[in-house]
Amino acid sequence: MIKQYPGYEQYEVANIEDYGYKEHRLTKKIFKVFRAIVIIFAVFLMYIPIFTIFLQSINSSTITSEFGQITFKWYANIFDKGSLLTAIRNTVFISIWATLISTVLGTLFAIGISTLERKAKRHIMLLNNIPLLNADIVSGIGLMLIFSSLIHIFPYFFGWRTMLLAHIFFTLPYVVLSVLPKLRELDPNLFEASLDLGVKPYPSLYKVIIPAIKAGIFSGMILAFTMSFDDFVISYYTTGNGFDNLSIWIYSSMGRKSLSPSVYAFSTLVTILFFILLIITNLLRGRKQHHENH
Amino acid sequence: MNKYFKKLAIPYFVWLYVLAIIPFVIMAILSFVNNEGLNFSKAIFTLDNFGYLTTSSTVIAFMNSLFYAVIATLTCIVIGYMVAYAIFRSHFKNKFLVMTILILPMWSNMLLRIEALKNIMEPHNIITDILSKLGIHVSLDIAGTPLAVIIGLISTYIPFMILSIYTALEKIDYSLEEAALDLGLTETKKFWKVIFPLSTKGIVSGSIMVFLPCMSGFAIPEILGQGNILLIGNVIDQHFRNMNYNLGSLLAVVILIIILGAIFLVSKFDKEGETLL
Amino acid sequence: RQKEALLILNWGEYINDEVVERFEKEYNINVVISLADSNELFYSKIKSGTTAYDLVIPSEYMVQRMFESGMLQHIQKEKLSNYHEDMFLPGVNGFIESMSAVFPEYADYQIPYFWGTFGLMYNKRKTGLEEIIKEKGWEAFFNEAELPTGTEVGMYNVPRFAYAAAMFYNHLSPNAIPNEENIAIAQRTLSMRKFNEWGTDTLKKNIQKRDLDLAFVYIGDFLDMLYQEINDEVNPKDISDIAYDIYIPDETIAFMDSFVIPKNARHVDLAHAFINFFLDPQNAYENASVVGYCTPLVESYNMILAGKNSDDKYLQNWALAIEKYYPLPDETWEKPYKGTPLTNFDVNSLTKITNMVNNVKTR
Amino acid sequence: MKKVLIDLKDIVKTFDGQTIVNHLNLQIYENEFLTLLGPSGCGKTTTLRMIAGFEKTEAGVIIIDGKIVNDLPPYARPVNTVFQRYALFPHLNVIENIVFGLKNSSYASKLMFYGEDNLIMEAQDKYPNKKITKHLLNKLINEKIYQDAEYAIKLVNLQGLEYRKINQLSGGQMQRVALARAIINRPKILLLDEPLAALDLKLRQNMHYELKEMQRRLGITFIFVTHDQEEAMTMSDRIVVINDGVIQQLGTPKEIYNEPVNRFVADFIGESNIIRGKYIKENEIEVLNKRIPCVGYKFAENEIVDVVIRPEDWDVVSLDKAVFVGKVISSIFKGVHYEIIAKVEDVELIIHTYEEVKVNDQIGLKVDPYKIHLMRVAQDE
Amino acid sequence: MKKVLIDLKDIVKTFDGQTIVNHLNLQIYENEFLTLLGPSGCGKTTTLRMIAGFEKTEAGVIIIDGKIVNDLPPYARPVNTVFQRYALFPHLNVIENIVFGLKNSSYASKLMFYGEDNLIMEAQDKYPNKKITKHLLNKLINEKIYQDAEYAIKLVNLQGLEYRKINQLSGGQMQRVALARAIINRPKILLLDEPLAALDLKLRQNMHYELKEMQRRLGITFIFVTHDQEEAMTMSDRIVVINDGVIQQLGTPKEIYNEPVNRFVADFIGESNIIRGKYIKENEIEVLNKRIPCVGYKFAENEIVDVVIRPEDWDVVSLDKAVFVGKVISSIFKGVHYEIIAKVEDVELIIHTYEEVKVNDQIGLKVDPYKIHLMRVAQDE
Ligand SMILES: Nc1ncnc2c1ncn2[C@@H]1O[C@H](COP(=O)(O)OP(=O)(O)OP(=O)(O)O)[C@@H](O)[C@H]1O
Ligand SMILES: Nc1ncnc2c1ncn2[C@@H]1O[C@H](COP(=O)(O)OP(=O)(O)OP(=O)(O)O)[C@@H](O)[C@H]1O
Ligand SMILES: [Mg+2]
Ligand SMILES: [Mg+2]
Repeated sequence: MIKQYPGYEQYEVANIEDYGYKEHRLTKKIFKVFRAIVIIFAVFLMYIPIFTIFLQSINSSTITSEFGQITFKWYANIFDKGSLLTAIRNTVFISIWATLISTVLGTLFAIGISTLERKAKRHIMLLNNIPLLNADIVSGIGLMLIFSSLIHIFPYFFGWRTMLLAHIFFTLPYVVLSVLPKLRELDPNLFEASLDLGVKPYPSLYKVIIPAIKAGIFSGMILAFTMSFDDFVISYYTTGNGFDNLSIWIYSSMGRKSLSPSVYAFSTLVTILFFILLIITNLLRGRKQHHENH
Repeated sequence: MNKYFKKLAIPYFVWLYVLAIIPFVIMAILSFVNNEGLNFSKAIFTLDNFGYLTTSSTVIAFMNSLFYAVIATLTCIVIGYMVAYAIFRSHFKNKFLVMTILILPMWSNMLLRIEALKNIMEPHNIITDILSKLGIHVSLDIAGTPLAVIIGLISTYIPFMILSIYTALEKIDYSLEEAALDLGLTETKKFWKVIFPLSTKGIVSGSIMVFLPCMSGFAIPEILGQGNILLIGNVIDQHFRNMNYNLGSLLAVVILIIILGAIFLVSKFDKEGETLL
Repeated sequence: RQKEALLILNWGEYINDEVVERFEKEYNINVVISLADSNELFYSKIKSGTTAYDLVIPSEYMVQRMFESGMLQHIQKEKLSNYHEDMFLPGVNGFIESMSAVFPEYADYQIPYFWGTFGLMYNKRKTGLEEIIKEKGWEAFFNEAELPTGTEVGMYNVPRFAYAAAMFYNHLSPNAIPNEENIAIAQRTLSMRKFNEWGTDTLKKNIQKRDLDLAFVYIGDFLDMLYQEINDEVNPKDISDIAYDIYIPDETIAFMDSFVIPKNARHVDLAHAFINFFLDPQNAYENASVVGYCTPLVESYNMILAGKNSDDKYLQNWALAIEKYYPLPDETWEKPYKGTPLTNFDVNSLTKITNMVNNVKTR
Repeated sequence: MKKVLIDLKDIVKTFDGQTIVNHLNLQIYENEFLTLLGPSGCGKTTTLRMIAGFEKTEAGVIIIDGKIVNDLPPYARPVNTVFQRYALFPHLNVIENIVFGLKNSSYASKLMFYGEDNLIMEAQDKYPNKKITKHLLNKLINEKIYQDAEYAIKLVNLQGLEYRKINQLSGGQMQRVALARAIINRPKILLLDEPLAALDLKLRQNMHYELKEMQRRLGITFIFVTHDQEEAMTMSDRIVVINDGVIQQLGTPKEIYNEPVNRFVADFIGESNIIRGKYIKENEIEVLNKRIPCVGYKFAENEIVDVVIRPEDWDVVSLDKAVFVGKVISSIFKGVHYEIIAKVEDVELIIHTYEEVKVNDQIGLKVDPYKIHLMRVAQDE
Repeated sequence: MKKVLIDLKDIVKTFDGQTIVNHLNLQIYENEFLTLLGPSGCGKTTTLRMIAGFEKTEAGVIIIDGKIVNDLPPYARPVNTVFQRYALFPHLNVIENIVFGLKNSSYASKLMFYGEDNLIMEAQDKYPNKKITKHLLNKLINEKIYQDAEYAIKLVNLQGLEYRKINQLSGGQMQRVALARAIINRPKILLLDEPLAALDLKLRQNMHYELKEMQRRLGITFIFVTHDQEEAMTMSDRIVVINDGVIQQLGTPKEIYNEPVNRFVADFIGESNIIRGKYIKENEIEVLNKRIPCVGYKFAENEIVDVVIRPEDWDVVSLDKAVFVGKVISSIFKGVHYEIIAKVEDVELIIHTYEEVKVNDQIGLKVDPYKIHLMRVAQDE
C-alpha cells in the first residue's frame, strides 16, 4: 500500500527498495507476532500467580483446588487474627523504613562509587555483590553474629532495630545496582554548571544530579521494597523479642498447619492498594506538572 | 563530581566490610573446623568438610544451580528486554507507570506466588476447577520438572530485569538514534548497533540481580521442583538447618569465591572496562 | 515502658489466641509469640541468645538436644497447680516413659503440649491402594511393584524422617546410628523407587486434590485437611465422605511437642503460670479445638469425645476423628502408644543422612 | 538547465500549534551548494530535519530525485547530516564513529558503494592466486573502509586521535568527527548544520576548501546552515534567507548582498546603511539632502524609497571632493578594517575603510552610483 | 597601573601523559576583556576549566584577587562560565535554568547579592505596615530574582520562551539560555567558551554590544574564547594566542594583528602574505626582488627576514604607479571585498580589494612602508 499525495500525482512516490533496502514485511510481521506472544507470556507469567491468589481469596472453600462460592469473609478475617495483623504492621513498618533509608543511602553510595577509580570501583562492586549472592541463610546468620556482639550492651537490641539494619543491608545492593548505570550516562558538565553558578556540591547533587538519575533511584526503590517486603530467612535470623514479619508468619504457618485464606486476601489487598497508590501519585504528579506549565 | 563525592563511598566500604566480609571470614574459619553451631570453644581443626565438596550430590547440585541460573538469566534477558523495549517504544504518556503496574505482582509475597504457580502447574487446581465447572477441561502437569523450576525462576525474577533494562533505555539520547538512521542503518541495525550497546549496563545489572539469587535460592526449586530438583542453595540451607555450620559455611564460601572470582576475572579482562561492574 | 512481656517461641497457628488473651487478662501481662517453622530453627534461635525466650514448644528429640546443650531449665512442677500425676493419656505417659529410657531427664524438663504420629496418607479412590497399604504397610510404600499401577507417591522432605521410614521398612530402629552400613541400607531403600514428590505441607494438599496417591506424612497434616473439608462452609463433608485416609503402621515415628523453659528465661514464674494455664482441661480443650491435634490431657480428651452426642456437626466429626486416629490403647497393644519417638542425632549423623538423601535425589 | 534534486513543495511544520515552517517552497539543484541563513530559531534546523526525515511534514511534499519521500524512512534517504550538536556515539571511539555507517551497511550496499567490478579487479590484483569469495571481498571492503576513514581523518585534521573516547575530545574535535562521519559515506546530499561553528579560522578555511573540492569531485549537493556571513558568501552557489519560517529571498550571494529585496535581508546580510530617500527621476535620487546620481532602478517619480549603501561602498575622500560631509563619532579597529560611525545630516552612517580616521574629525564621503541600491519601502512601516 | 585580578603562574596540565597546558603564565587585569585564540584542541577550554575550578592544575598556582585559589571549590570562586556545549539542566525549563544559581544560593549570599540595606529599604517602601521578617525579605528577593531573570531574558532575546523545555529549543536559543544563566549572577569574572558560535550575525553583534556594555557597567572581567577573528578584534582589550598549550603572543588586537611575533601568529590571525626577504639596511629591505622602504625595524644588515604584508594592506594601483606587477590567478567575491590571488615573481600573494579585478589581468601593487612588518626567521625553519 503506497500512500497517495493529492495534488502531487505527477510525482512518483519513493519506494524503499529503490534505495537498496528491503522491506522485510513478512519477517517484521512474524517478529511482531513473536514479540506480542513473548510479552503476553511474560505478563501471564507475572500475573497468573496473583490472579490465582485472588481467586483463592474470594473462595469460600479453604481447599486450594476447589472453588466453592464467592465470599469476602477472608477479607474481614484479616482483622480478626491478632498475630497476622501484628505481622502485617511490622512488615509495613520495616519495609517502608528499609526502603526509604536504603534508597537514600544507596543513591549516595552509588554516587560515591561512580567517582572512584576503576580499581576501587571493581573492589566495592564485588563486595556489593556478596549480599546478592550469599544464600539468605548465610547472610542471616552472618548478620546475627555481628549484631549479637552488641547484645551485651543493648539486651533488647534484637527486634525491629536488627531487622531494619538487616533489611537495609540486603536492599542496598539493589539500589546501588540500579542507580549506578544512570550515573554513567550523566553529562559531567551539568554538575559543573551548577557548581559554577555558586550552588554548593550537596545542593547541586540534590538539584541537578538527583533529577537526572531519578529513574534509576525509583527502580532501585521499587526493588528494595520488593526484597524487603518479601524476605523471610534473613528476617528470621535477625529478629528477636517477638518482632515477626509477615513472611515469618506465612512460613511458620505453612509448616504445621494450612495457611488461612486471609493471607491470600491480604496479599490481594496489597496488590490492589499498590495499584491505587500508583495511580493516585501519578495523577497528583500529572496535576502538579500541569500546574507548573501554566 | 569526583572530588566531592568520593567520600560518600567510604561508609559503604566500611559497612560492607563489617556486614559482609566479617561474616565471610568467620565462615571461612568455620569451614576448617568442626564445632557445634557457632561455639568455637570446642572447635577442632579439620579438613573433613572438604570431603563433602566432591560428593556427587554436591557437585550435581552446583551444576544444576549453574544451569538453572544461566537458563533463567538468559531467558529473562530476552523476555525482559522485549518487554522493557516495548514499553520504552510505546506511546503511553507515563511509561514508568505502565511498567510499575506491569511488575506489580512482585509486591505480593514470593512464597505465596510460588505456591500459586505450583498449584497451576498441577492437574487439579482452582482454575481448572472453575474451568471444568464451565465445561472446559484443560490441565497442566509440569510441577516437579526442570521446566517448572525455570518458569518459576523467570516469573519471580523477571521484574528485576525489566526494571533494570527499562531504566537503562530511558535516557538514551534520541539524537543518537537519529544519527544512526541518518548514517543509513535500518531500524533493526540501529537497535543492535546503538540502542543495545548503550543499554548493556542495564542488562548487566539486571543479570546480576537475576543470576545471583537464582544461584543461591532454594525456595523455588524446592516447591516447584517438588523436592526432586536439588540446587546448591538447598544443600546449603539443609546443612545450616541441621546446624552443620561448618559444611554450610564451606559450601557458601566456595560458591562465593567461584562466582565472584568469575565476575572479577571478566571485569578484569573486559577491555573497555565499561560493560561489567 | 510497656507491660512485661512473656516471650514464647512457637509454630505458626499452633495455639488458640483467645485462650492466650484470657491468660494475658488474668495476669495482666503481654504474651508475645514468635514463630518458627522447624525444630532446628527453635534451637538456633535459643542458642544464639539474641532473644531471651521464656517458653518454647519443640519436639521430643529437640528437647533432648536442647537439654544436652545445657539450654533448658528444670520445670518446677510444684508451681503447676493444675498438674497431677495421672492427668495425661496413657499413650502420653508411655511416650514419656520410653523417651526417658534414652533420656532420663525428659520428664523433668518438659510438659506435653500436643502429640501424635506419622502415617501413610493415601487416596481412597485409587482402587486397590487402601487394601494393599493396610495389608503391607511399608512394604507396599517402597515397592513400586506392590502398588496399583500409576500410584503417585510422596516422601516427607526431611532427611531424618526419610531415613526413619527406610529404617522401618528394614525393621530397624529409626534411631539406629547412621553408620556406613545403615546409610547404605537407607540409600538402597530410598532408591528403590522414584518419589513423585519430596514435600512437607504440600503432600497433604496434593493427596486431597488427587495429584498424589500416597505419602508419608505427619498426622497433623492429615487432620488439617480433614477438618478443612468437614468445616467447609458451602460443602461440608462427613468424615465418612472423605476421599482419603491415613494408615498408621505399627512401626512409625511418634512425636510430642512440649513446653520447655530455656535457661536464660527472664520470666520463669510466668512461664510456669502459662504452662499451668494450658494444663487446665477446659483451656486445653479450647486450645485443641483450634489446633485440631490431640490434647495430651485425659479430661480434655474426654471432653472431645463427648462431642459425639452434640448437635454440632463439627464437634461430632471432631470427636469421631480423634476417636479414630487417637484410639485409647487396648490390651492387644504392646505399648500404650504407636510408633517410636526420635532421639537426638549429632550433627555429623544428620549431615550423613542429608547427604545420603541428596544422593538419592540426584542419582 | 540544472537538474532539480530536492524539491520542497509547500511545506508546513508546526510545534505546539506554532508555525515554524510556513508554506516553504524551495528547489535545490544537483551539485549545488545552498546555504540557509536566518536568525536563531527561524526554522533552519527544522527544515534540514524534514529533508533528512526526522520530522514529518504537516503539509506539502518533499521530492528527492523526482520521488516523493515523505514516507521514506531516514536511513533510506540518500542524505547524510552533520548535526548541530554532533550526536556522536559515546560508546565508540573516534574511528569507530567514523566508520559506523559504512561498516554497518549491508554487504550488497557495500558492494554497490565500492563498485563490485572494481573490488573484484582489485582483489584479483592483490591476491592473484586466491578464489574471489565473499569473505575475501569483505576483507577488502573492510580495508577500504579503514582507508577511507584514514583519509577522512586526515581531511579534518584528527590524526593521532583515532582511538580517543568521545568524551575526551575538545569541542572542535567533536565537530570534526561529526563531519568526518558524514562525509565518509559520500552521500548524494549532505546536510550541514553549522558544521564549522566550533572551528578556528584557519581550520575553517581549510574545511571550506576541502568541502568545495569534495562537492566538485563527488558531485555532492550541500545544504548548509551557517551564521558566518563570509562563509555563506564564499561557499554558496545560492543563499536562502529565512525569517520566521518564510523565505525572504533566494539568490546568489551577490544578489543577496547587493540587491536585498527588503529591509530584513539588507539588515541581516551584513551591516548596511538604510536611509530614507526620494526617487527624483530616472538615475537621480535625493538622499541626505543631496541629489546624487544612481543607476538602474525604476520607481515612480518622487516616490519615497529606501536607499541601501554598504559600509564598504563609501569612499572616504578629502573634504573638497566630498559629496557628503560628516563628523566622526567613533572609530573601531576591526582587525582588517576600521569601522567608522559618522553623522551626516543627523543620520548615523557606518563606514568601513582601511585607513585610520580620528574621532571628531570631519570626514568627506562619496559613493559610486553603481553601488547604490534602492528598495521599495515596506507597506507596514 | 591596572589591578591584576587573575594571575596564572606556571600552570601545567596533562591528560594521559600528554601535556595540554605547558607552563602557562598569564596576568589578567580587572575589568579587562581578554580573548583566548588558538586552533582547536590547543587547550583553551582546559585553561578556562582550571580557572573555574573544574580541573586541578598539575603544577603552578592560580591567583584570583591576590589569593591562591587552587583549592577553592568552583562554587566559591567568583567566576561563572558559559559552557561550550551549554550544559543546560534538562529537567528545568528556560526560566528555571536562568534563576537556578540565584535561587539555590544560601539566604546569606542572597542578602549579600542584593544588598541587605537596599532590600530592607525596599521592603519598607513596599510594605510600609509590615514587619521586616526573613520571610518577607525572601519574598522580595524572589521577586527580584525573577525581575533579573526577565531582564536577562530580554537581553538575550528569549522573550516568550520562558516556559519552554530545554529540548524544544534551537541551538542558538540554548546558547542564549546558557548566556543568560551566567550573566544573571553578575560574577566578577565571566568565562565564555565560544558563547556566540551558534548565533547569527545580527544577534551576535547585538550581544557584542550588550556584553561590552555589561562589562563597562558591572565591571566584569571577561575571558572569552572565540574563533571569530572579527569578534576577537572588536571586543578584546587583549588577545592571547595559544598553540599547543603555549602562549605565542599576548597583546592588544592591533599588536597581534599588525606585529605578530612569529609565523604561527601571523598565519593564524587572519590571512597573511609571509614572504622571505632581506634586511638591507635601516629603513630598506629587499623583497620580491625589489628594494623598498620600510619603517621602524632593526636587524643586522643583510639578515634574511620574514616580511609580513596583510592582504588588505596592498594597494592596487595602475601599472605605471606599481612597485610590483603580478598576474591575477583567481578572484573571489567574499561578500564585502574581493579576494584576489596574484602571482608576483613566482610567489602567490593574497590581496583584498573592494574593486573587482578580472582573472588573468595584470595587476599593479604597492605597499605603504608603515604597513610592512618584519619578523625574525624562526630557528627551526
Ligand atoms: N578528559 C580528557 N582526557 C584526555 N584528553 C582530553 C580530555 N579533555 C580534553 N582533552 C584533550 O586536550 C586537548 C585540549 O582540549 P581543550 O578542550 O582544552 O581544547 P580547546 O582549545 O578548547 O579546543 P576547541 O576549540 O576544539 O574547543 C585536546 O586535544 C583534547 O583532546
Ligand atoms: N521539539 C520542539 N518542540 C517545540 N518547539 C520546537 C521544537 N524544536 C524546535 N522548536 C522551535 O522551533 C523553532 C525553530 O527551531 P530550529 O531548531 O529549526 O531553529 P534554527 O533556525 O535551527 O535556530 P538556530 O540557528 O538557533 O539553531 C524554535 O523557535 C524552536 O524553539
Ligand atoms: Mg539550528
Ligand atoms: Mg573548547
